Amino acid sequence: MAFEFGGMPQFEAATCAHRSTSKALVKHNAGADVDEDEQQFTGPVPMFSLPRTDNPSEFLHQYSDANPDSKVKIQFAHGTTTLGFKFQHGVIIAVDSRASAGSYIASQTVKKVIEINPYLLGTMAGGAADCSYWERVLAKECRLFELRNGERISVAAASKILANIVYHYRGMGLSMGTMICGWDKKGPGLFYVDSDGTRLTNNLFSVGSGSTYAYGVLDAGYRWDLSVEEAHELARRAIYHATFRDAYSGGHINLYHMKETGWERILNMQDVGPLHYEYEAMKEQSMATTAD
Amino acid sequence: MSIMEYNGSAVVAMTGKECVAIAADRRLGAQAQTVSTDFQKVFQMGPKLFVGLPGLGTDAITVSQRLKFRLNMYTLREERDIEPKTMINLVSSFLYERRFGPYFVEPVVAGLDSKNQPYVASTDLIGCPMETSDFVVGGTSSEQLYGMCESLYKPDMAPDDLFETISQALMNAVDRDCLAGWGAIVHIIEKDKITTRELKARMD
Amino acid sequence: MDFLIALVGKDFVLTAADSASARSIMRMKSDMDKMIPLSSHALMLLAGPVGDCSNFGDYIQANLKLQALTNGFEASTHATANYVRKNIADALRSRGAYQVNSLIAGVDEQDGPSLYYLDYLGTMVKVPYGAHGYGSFFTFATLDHHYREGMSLEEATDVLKKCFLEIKTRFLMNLDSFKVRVVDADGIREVEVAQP
Amino acid sequence: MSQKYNFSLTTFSPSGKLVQIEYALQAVSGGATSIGIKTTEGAVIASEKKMGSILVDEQSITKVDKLTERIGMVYSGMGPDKRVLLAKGRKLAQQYFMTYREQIPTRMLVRELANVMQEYTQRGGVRPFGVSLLVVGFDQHTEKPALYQVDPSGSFFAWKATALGRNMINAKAFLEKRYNDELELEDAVHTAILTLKEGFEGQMTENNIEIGIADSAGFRRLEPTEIKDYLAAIAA
Amino acid sequence: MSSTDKTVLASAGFHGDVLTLVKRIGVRMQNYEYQHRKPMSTPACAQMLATMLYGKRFFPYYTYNILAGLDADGKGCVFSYDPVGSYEREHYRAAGTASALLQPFLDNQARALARIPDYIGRKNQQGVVFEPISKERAMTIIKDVFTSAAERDIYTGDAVDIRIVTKDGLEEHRFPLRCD
Amino acid sequence: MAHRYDTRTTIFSPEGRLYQVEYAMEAISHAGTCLGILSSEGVVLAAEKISTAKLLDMSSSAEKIFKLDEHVACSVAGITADANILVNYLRLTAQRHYLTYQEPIPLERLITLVCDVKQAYTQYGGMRPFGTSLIFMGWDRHFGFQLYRSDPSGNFGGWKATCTGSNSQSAESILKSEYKEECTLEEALLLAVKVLNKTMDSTKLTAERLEFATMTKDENGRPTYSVLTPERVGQLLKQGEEIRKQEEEEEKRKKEEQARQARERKKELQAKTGPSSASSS
Repeated sequence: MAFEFGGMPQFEAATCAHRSTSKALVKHNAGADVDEDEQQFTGPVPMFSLPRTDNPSEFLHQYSDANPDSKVKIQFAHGTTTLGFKFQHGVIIAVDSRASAGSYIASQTVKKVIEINPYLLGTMAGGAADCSYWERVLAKECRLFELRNGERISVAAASKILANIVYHYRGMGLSMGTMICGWDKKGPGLFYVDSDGTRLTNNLFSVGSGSTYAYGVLDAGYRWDLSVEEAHELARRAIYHATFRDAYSGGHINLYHMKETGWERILNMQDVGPLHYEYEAMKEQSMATTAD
Repeated sequence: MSIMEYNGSAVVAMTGKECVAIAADRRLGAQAQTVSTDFQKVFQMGPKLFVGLPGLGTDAITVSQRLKFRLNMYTLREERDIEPKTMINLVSSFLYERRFGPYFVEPVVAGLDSKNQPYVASTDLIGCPMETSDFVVGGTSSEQLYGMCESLYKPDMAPDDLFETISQALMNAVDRDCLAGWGAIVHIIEKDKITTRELKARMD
Repeated sequence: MDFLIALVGKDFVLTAADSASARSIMRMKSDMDKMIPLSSHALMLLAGPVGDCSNFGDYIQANLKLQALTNGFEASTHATANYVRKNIADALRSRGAYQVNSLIAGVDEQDGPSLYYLDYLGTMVKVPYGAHGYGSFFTFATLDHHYREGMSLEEATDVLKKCFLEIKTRFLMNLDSFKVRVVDADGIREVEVAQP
Repeated sequence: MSQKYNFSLTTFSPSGKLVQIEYALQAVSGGATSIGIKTTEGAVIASEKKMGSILVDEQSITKVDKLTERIGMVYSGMGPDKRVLLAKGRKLAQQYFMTYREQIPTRMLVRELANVMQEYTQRGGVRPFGVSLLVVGFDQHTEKPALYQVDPSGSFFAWKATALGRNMINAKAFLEKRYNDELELEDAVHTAILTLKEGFEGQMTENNIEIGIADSAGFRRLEPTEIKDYLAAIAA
Repeated sequence: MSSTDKTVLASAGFHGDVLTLVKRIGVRMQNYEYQHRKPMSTPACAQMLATMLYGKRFFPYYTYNILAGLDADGKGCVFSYDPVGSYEREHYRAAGTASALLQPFLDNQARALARIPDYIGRKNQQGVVFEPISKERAMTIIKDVFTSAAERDIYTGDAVDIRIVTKDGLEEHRFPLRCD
Repeated sequence: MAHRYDTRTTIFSPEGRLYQVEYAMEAISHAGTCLGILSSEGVVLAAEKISTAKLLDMSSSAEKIFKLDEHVACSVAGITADANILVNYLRLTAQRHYLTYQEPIPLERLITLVCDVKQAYTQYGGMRPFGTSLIFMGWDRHFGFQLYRSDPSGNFGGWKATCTGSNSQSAESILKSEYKEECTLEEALLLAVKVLNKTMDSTKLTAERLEFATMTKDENGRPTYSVLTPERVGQLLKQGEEIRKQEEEEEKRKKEEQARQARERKKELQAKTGPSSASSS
């Protein structure tokens, strides 16, 4: 069971599958009997061992839970809520902490924000291993960039590197929906990158199965001129509401604030268990005051 | 996704000393989406008898209503309350009637018989009955519940102890299940009273 | 693609449905009424294939009308909802299922306002507020956030407006017109809510 | 409508009587005498078994029959009609067992049999059954014996002790005198035999009467040897 | 199960993959020691294992791994993995076919450690303070959970191997389960 | 003349009569009396058991009054075997309604449905009618406490107090004169005893031979069906007896008074008119 924090909810209407190109792009390991340990990790993209079939992704597909007949199950579940938005005081990133395998909750304490460097953060949605691995690769690339160029990499460039890497693997079944956020010469930056090769920038994103619920709160409360407190509360509330409605989101809230001076961790694993009852109490209070 | 996982559910029943408990979660989901946190999965079928129906929500409702129908006819005709043992057989034959188009529920029966001895049993979705002396579980959290009960259960618990044990078992089990939880309800059946308590739980 | 939403207020139920009728990638109609009255004080909102919705709606409406005539009184919202549920559940296990999701809103003299959420499988649950369709993904958080027990019509309408706005902002489909109705002690009436 | 109309053969007479049923009861009261006695420990049924010819093998014909492991019956009236009812009763009892995995209570089985008999007084084209039954059982849930009489009309009654058939009136009078609430099961068997003896034509032997007992062990028909012992005890 | 005196790996799943994986880890740890003149630390090993698993992203090892040992501060650490190398440092973890049976019980027993408050009715355990589990308590819990697993999980075998890593080295225990 | 039409159940006689239905009603008029009385606190059903034999086991369950659902019960007069069939149908119908609506069946709906069956047996397929008359009592949220009576033809009507079975005419006349609207349950019970006192042979009037049941509401407003224990019935009979005695004495006193007055009037008259008029009468 691979732990995943799923990408977008699967709506039939929005699918446009691309396939069949993978064969040309995948370099087969001609001498697969050579020990993988001997492989040279050259360049940004290391070599992977592949099953010796024409279509490796289809091979894997046979053994994932997408194929109900398979007795061997490597489950790829989907579920997460992550969000990020820019506002006058920087960028806010907030995530839940649940990892699921099928309907089993594999962990309630996953860190879904990857601290790439003091000025860059990445969020994870989709395949847990895919996200963490490639964002580690990204961290390496960013560091190399800094060493080579003597200055910090821009958010745009960093996100582009990631987008390029995963685009190489499109059709192979990678699953990743991430936000890269940071602060560079141009100020706050926020990019959405996914395993289809999409790369977008905007003021406001939410990614994961709980994102629609988070958007419900965000859209209503979002303004550029939010105060710092308002922004933190908005993000926290958005994640909370998503964990309430979405079965695959939950656990704890991690909240980061990206400032000119680098990121700061605002909420460190705040449990949504008691948070629900705090919000309930607030609701009752507001009802009592309106009744008076 | 299996049809048994469409709505999400967790039901557990456990025996004590001259008492028996049954507990269930409260969530009704439409796959990942939580629709209600006030969905009934345990139904009272007699003064000292409950049936829990984990599985597909619509079938839980249908089965509870159809069982109630048969049960009411039984009580009217026979002028006596049904024994838990008879109930599980009624459930079993009812479900087997639909062997080739089953109701997607795995009923759990808990009650005290006319001699106030605790009784728990469950059936699969086509009515194969299984009686145990300790506990039975059902729903999407079955594995977790089995693990919890296997570790926490001890024979001949007093009502208070039983309540604590079944609550801990259920709460910890659903906390490892995406599809169940969002509150829980526990019924403790004793020879002269029934105590029903709602548990505050994680709502994620 | 249909979107239904309803919330229970102090002594009423506020309901809304989008008024687009879609077929394939086309919009066939922009003033579709997706609600059908089941009695003087009960309203059913239907989502799903138009054929199923209208056939099922008419069938239920006619039967409940007939029962009201034979009994001399209209069924309670509770009885109405259970009758609808049984029809959906029975159909599911016989010749053909009705692919209809519905909300049933009603106000009773004895029980006050109530709202029932039903899906095409026959799952039914009584709720303080509910929504069907893709729109529900965008509006549930808004409802969870802003809904209060015993709201006035004005407050409820405000929440509804927030939901409409979110649909307009986030949902890919252009749902731009909604029919809004209130069920209260005086019966069912349409209300104008400024569309976002 | 190609179907031919079948008319009820059992219809009301101007005085409000269902004459067919009265005639059926006549058939019953012309039949061999049957006795039923209930005690606190169990219930007994007994009946004459007179053969038309000495050439008939007595063991091939039964008057006392088992409906379930716990319930048995005896009849007065038309033998073939009884056979049909017995088969239906056994099937109904097994249907109940299939559903509940629990033995059918005597009262429930009696009611089911009564419903069958009622149907034959109202359905088109059939005559009523020409038998009355005495049904005894020992129920698990009450741990008490039960004794019921079912009539051709489909009505049924619970008795402490009763009789059917040719010698019914005398037998009942006899039972009324002999019966008391503290009767023991063994006494009840004796009383049943003695009641049958009243007005018994010819010599009573183990082969021309049948006895069934329902007690906590279930229902069983006594073997001729056992009956012989009882007869000997009475004679002594 | 394979171990050095500081780091222990428990691996469940397809046994062929388990053997290969253990062999490859051994080779790399050996090489590390030759090159760096010191044994590999547990957290380093944890990261290495993640990379090795992800290296087979498109043809995964069908293995569920738990790596345990002591960190740089001498504190106990447990790393859990999915088959393709997503990993997390935790306080406790159950993996394999009976993981869903055992994990909730561990949650329950080690709630204080996990810092997950408990909301059950009257007996609110929120006040429970962080208290490291003693070795004895840990042993009892492990025996209990494996007994439960053997009771319900047909794939759980006849005995448990228990290894304990302390600053003084490695202890090994074997504990029999129901043999059916 | 009637013979040609009276055994074929579904055929009109030339005079437009359905003889079978009439004969069935005749059957009922021999049955034990059943009566129902509506009070402000609930409804009462009372019935006379007809079985007589000494060795009958009277301890077994009810035979004249049947619970149909939590909120409705009925008493039966006529052929008990027929009644059993109808009771079974009624119970099923009530449960079917509950299954569909998850709400107790409204009384009138239940009774309409069973009377449709009764009617069908007077019209279809040559089946004889049910020789049973039913009195229903119950409560529903629409019309509160209710009392109905149905007969073999499939007719039914709502009543405040009604009866069926033997001597029903005299019973009805007592009910007509003595029934008070808004009476209490206790008053209704005593009225029932009084009626039975008149319709039954007084030597037979024992608790063993009577069944009493009530439909009331419990403290939560839910309908409750209860059967009166033999002790309670005995108590009622005693009370009834006392009342009867009182009334009889009252009656006697009245009669004596009337007689006395008559005598006095006579005396007065004699005094006034003198002996001559006496001879003329």
